[in-house]
Amino acid sequence: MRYEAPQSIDDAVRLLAAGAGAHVLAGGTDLLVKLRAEMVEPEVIVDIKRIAGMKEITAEGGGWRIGAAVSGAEMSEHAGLAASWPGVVEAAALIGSTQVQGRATLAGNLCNASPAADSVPAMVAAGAVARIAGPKGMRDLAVIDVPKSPGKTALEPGEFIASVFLPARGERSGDAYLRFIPRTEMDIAVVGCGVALSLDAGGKVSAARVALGAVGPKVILVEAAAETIRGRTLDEAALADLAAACSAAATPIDDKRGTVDFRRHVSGVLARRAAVIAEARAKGEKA
Amino acid sequence: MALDQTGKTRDFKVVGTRPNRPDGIDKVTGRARFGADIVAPGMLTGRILRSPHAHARILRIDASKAEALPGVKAVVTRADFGDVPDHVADIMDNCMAGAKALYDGHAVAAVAANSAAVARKALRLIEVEYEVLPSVTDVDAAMRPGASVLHEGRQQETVPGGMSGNVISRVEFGHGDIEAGLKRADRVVTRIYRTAATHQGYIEPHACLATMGPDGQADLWVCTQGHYMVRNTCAAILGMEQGQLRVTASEIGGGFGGKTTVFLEPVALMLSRKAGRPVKMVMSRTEVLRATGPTASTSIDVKIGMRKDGKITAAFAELRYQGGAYPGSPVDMGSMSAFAPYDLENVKTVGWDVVTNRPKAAAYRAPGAPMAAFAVESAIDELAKGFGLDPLEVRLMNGADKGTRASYGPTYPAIGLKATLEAARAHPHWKAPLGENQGRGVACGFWFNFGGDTCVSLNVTPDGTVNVSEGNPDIGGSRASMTMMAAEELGIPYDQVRTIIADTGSLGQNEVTDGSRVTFAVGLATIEAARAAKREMCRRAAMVWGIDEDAVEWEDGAARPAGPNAGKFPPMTLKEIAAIASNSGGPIAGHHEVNAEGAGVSFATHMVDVEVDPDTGATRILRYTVFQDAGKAVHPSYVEGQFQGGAVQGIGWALNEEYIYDKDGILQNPGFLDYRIPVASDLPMIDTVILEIPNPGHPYGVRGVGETSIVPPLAAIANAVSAAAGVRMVQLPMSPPRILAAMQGRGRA
Amino acid sequence: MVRVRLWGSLAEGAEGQREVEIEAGNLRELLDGLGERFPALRAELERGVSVSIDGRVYNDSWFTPIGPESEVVLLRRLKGG
Amino acid sequence: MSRIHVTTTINGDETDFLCDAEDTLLDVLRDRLGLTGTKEGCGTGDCGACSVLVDGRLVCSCLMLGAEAEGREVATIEGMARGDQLHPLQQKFIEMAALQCGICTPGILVAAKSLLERNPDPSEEEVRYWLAGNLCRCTGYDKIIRAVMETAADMRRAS
Repeated sequence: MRYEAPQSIDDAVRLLAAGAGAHVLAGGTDLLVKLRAEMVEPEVIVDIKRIAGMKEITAEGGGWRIGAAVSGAEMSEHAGLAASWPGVVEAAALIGSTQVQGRATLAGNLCNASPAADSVPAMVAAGAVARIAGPKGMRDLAVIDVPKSPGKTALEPGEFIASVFLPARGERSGDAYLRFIPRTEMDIAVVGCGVALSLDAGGKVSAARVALGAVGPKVILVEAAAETIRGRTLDEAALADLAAACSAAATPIDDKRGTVDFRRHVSGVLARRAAVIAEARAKGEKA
Repeated sequence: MALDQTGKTRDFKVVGTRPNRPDGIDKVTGRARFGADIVAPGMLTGRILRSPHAHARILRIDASKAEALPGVKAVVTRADFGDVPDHVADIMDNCMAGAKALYDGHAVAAVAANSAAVARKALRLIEVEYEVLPSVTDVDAAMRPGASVLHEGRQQETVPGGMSGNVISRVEFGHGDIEAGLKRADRVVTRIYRTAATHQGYIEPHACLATMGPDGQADLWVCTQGHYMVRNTCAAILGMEQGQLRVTASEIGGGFGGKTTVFLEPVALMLSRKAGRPVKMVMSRTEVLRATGPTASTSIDVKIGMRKDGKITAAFAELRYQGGAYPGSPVDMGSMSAFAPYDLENVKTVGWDVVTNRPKAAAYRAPGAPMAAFAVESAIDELAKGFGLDPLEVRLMNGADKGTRASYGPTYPAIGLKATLEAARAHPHWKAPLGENQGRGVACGFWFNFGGDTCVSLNVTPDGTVNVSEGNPDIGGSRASMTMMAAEELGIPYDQVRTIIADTGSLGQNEVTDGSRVTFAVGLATIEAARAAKREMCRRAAMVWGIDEDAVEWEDGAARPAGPNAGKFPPMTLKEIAAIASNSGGPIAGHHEVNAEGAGVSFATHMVDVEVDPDTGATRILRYTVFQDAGKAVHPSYVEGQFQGGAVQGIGWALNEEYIYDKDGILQNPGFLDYRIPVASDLPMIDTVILEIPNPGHPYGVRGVGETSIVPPLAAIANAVSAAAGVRMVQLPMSPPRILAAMQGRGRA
Repeated sequence: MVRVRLWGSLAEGAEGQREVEIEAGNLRELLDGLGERFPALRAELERGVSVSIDGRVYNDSWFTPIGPESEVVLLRRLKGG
Repeated sequence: MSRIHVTTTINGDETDFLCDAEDTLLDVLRDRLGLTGTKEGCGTGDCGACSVLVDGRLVCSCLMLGAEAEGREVATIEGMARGDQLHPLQQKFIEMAALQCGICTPGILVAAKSLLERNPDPSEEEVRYWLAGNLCRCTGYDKIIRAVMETAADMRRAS
């Protein structure tokens, strides 16, 4: 195995495109676990942290571009980003321990393609777009289209995610992400739910995106859930409908972390709770 | 050895204070050397190949490709060990599989190589041909006739005919007439309780460094709870004389019973013997979980009858424990301890020891008792609540006391159960208000505590400071306790004594650090060693003064003439006597070797408040208080630490920890990610109340405290969760899906 | 004579008696006497037992004296963590 | 296979070492540099026993390659005391019996020090969540949390 730390995107792409056995290293919090378990045996590891811009969070068109090597801790410490997309930042902040926060990245969480990735439902709810560097140059792909199935992404050989873009947050808008874990920390999500919504001047939901994690082979954007609350005030009846739509949309499995029944039920519970937080944020309340 | 000055409280000077531990600085600076921190010149890395099957016949092992790999210095399989004595045969088989691999992760071969990378590669070159057999990991399934049988011919004469060969033995305890007692009850609760297998979860994986020469002499450095046990076991397996194998205990990063046997050590010695080089082996966390010694999973029937005033009229439990791939689950301990806190006219327990395709259970803190207490204390709680009675009062009414004939046979001397219950009843926690979705639970627990073979040497240096050598690894601050007891006895300051853990060449046999025995038994031997040294120092002073040695006594760190008739001499301090040691016959020391008896049983009552989220079934521990009898707390901070640590291990067991096997017997969660031990943010502070009912079998009244603290929490939490959730929880862990399902099924069931 | 109490399943090896009397002045004589009188107990005795004498538990201490009035109870061999 | 030459700063000292590409920083610290105060409890970032600071950021050294340390500043438990002067956290952990076996202690001290540098007045909840990635199996965390809170209070008073 070789270790390379290219200084430019082009050099990184060249290394990645040279053979099938290349792996991208950003935070490394998934890759090093797989290396140790001998689940992957790369010929070359391409550390992208020394490429200019990879560790930066930059304002762009009212939104934020987050470099692929920005850690969760760096996101949490960025006041502007945290004010715009608190749900995404909190989702990233839920990944692992303080120690893992020092390294783990949004792009890595996305590329790991785990159905239970915490940041992915939040990014999907936020309408995030990944910028992908590759042999053919740069391309943008909606975050929801990046994971294909457990462990598989839409990235072509030689490609890597260079940044994630979070669009401008609209007026009277807010987002939230909640997950269920058995302990209070250090677990993989049994269910995750991201909600981003906008309110009209009257306080009714004008737009919404609701995404579920860990209840299907990949993140689920629950259009029916968004549909059911659009045009409504988030009263008890609307929240109950939202919860029911999410429970219905979940397609979970039984495994060591939870059961089908539990995950379906909790999908609704979390959607309801996340929507309440997102609504409060949209109203400018502290939540 | 009996309690000194029975009937009045001794005025201690050092015991009962909270000095800094002697190994503190090493452990906060990273200097302390644990198992994996030991190195030797020229050492190789040893690694183990493990079975991917839960149950399989090993048809062939071909290591020729691995042996040919450059950098590989030795390959070991079971064939290298040959025949071993019967008393270590199961241990041997567990360290390296023979005819069959009996669980997922069972060792089948090992290599030593000049780097970890080469060793890893070599393992993949070893070809093992398996014939996969049906497997069984559940205790009830393993008992069914027709279940795949692990061993032929191991069933003991205690088992009735016709049962599965996986049922190894049956035990029965108790007295009275259960049926007659049940007839007098106003209500009888009959339930089946189940607990999952849990792991001790020590943070330090097993590690050792072995070096063995062609002359048969060997040295082994190892993290273990008992290096004398390691010596004796390895010597038997390798056909060595015990005196030729010197074992040195490293610092130990947690054990809780899990390091009371061997896993890597005989293999490391064999690799070293074959390679002619030192070999270091360190387990990964995955190996620790797959292939060391978790505790038993259990299935327990309980039937208890109670009168409406709260009096228990009859109590019965049938306990089924699977202890993994070899006989010896802790079901006997569970059967003996199940009803130990109670004074019962009619009581009976029946225990079944069952083997399954899981790693062989090792001891885990009060082995066997927490599961039994979970079942019994849950049933008592249900009965008390059914009658609208206060669960503490019910326990006080039925509680064991001095003179009670225990359910396992003997009559108790002075014990502290009722003191813990009374302290619980008087504590503000008991009366504190609870909110919505919150519940409070209490439960009692018992543990036997042990003594056993123990050696201590105490040496007085020429400048009058003192070294204590003992043979039990210090797992939670025992060097501090020994230092305190030596200082107390000698009448000198704590900082004038230093205690070390001696290697196996330096002391006689020492029983393992287990059974909560160290502060009791090693403490007792330390006190006796100090007394022997004092006698010698009095004799030296008598020589100097020219008086009879009987006319000299030791007080406050000095020899003094005993009474006016002995003559008028100024006291000779320990330092003054040490200074003339050479002039008066030679170095001064005291030592004591004993099979220590008289360990006092210990009881605890735990109280816990929880909140259950009605939407998710998630449980939060809000408040926790431990009430336990310590006999005499030598270093109260470390007694509190034992109480707190045991309670939190119990919290993990109750709520989240479990071994999860798939249908093929493959462990699904061999890592700290999904084997979920409690993290700091899961917990509140753990309050402690130390009771001191002196143990009549120890000069200072000390009782072991380490194990009892894990016995009550499973039931206390189950009782609290059941109250909060409004439904009786009878299976551990009480994971959120299980609680939510129970709550959703409430009323329907 | 020493009266010794046997646990339930052990009693099966002693012709169903839960309490037996053995001529013994110490622990070794007690265990030897039990094995001689009840051969069916030998397997269990060889696997190891603990003995409670007047509420104090002993392992392997052969020469522990036992008085005629002592309460003697055989226990499964205790093991701890 | 050629080894990688890495130049880095460890506990303030410029240090260089050769490592294989797959060596983690933890492997390098323990096996190549003899800094065994940093412990391996799991090797997968789940226990925190291998906590170190890299450029001031708390990380698990088992989840970082040794080669990544090029040009970085690494701080381990061995650098926490100044000569014979213990860090206040180290002193308090001894005084308050905040360790039993001591295997998790180095990682917890490194993590706690990092917390107090960022937040000199943490709440109990903040301490508990900050340290959630540091498993301790002996203490039930009670005395650890108390020791961190008390050290923070002492350091606030002293400053």
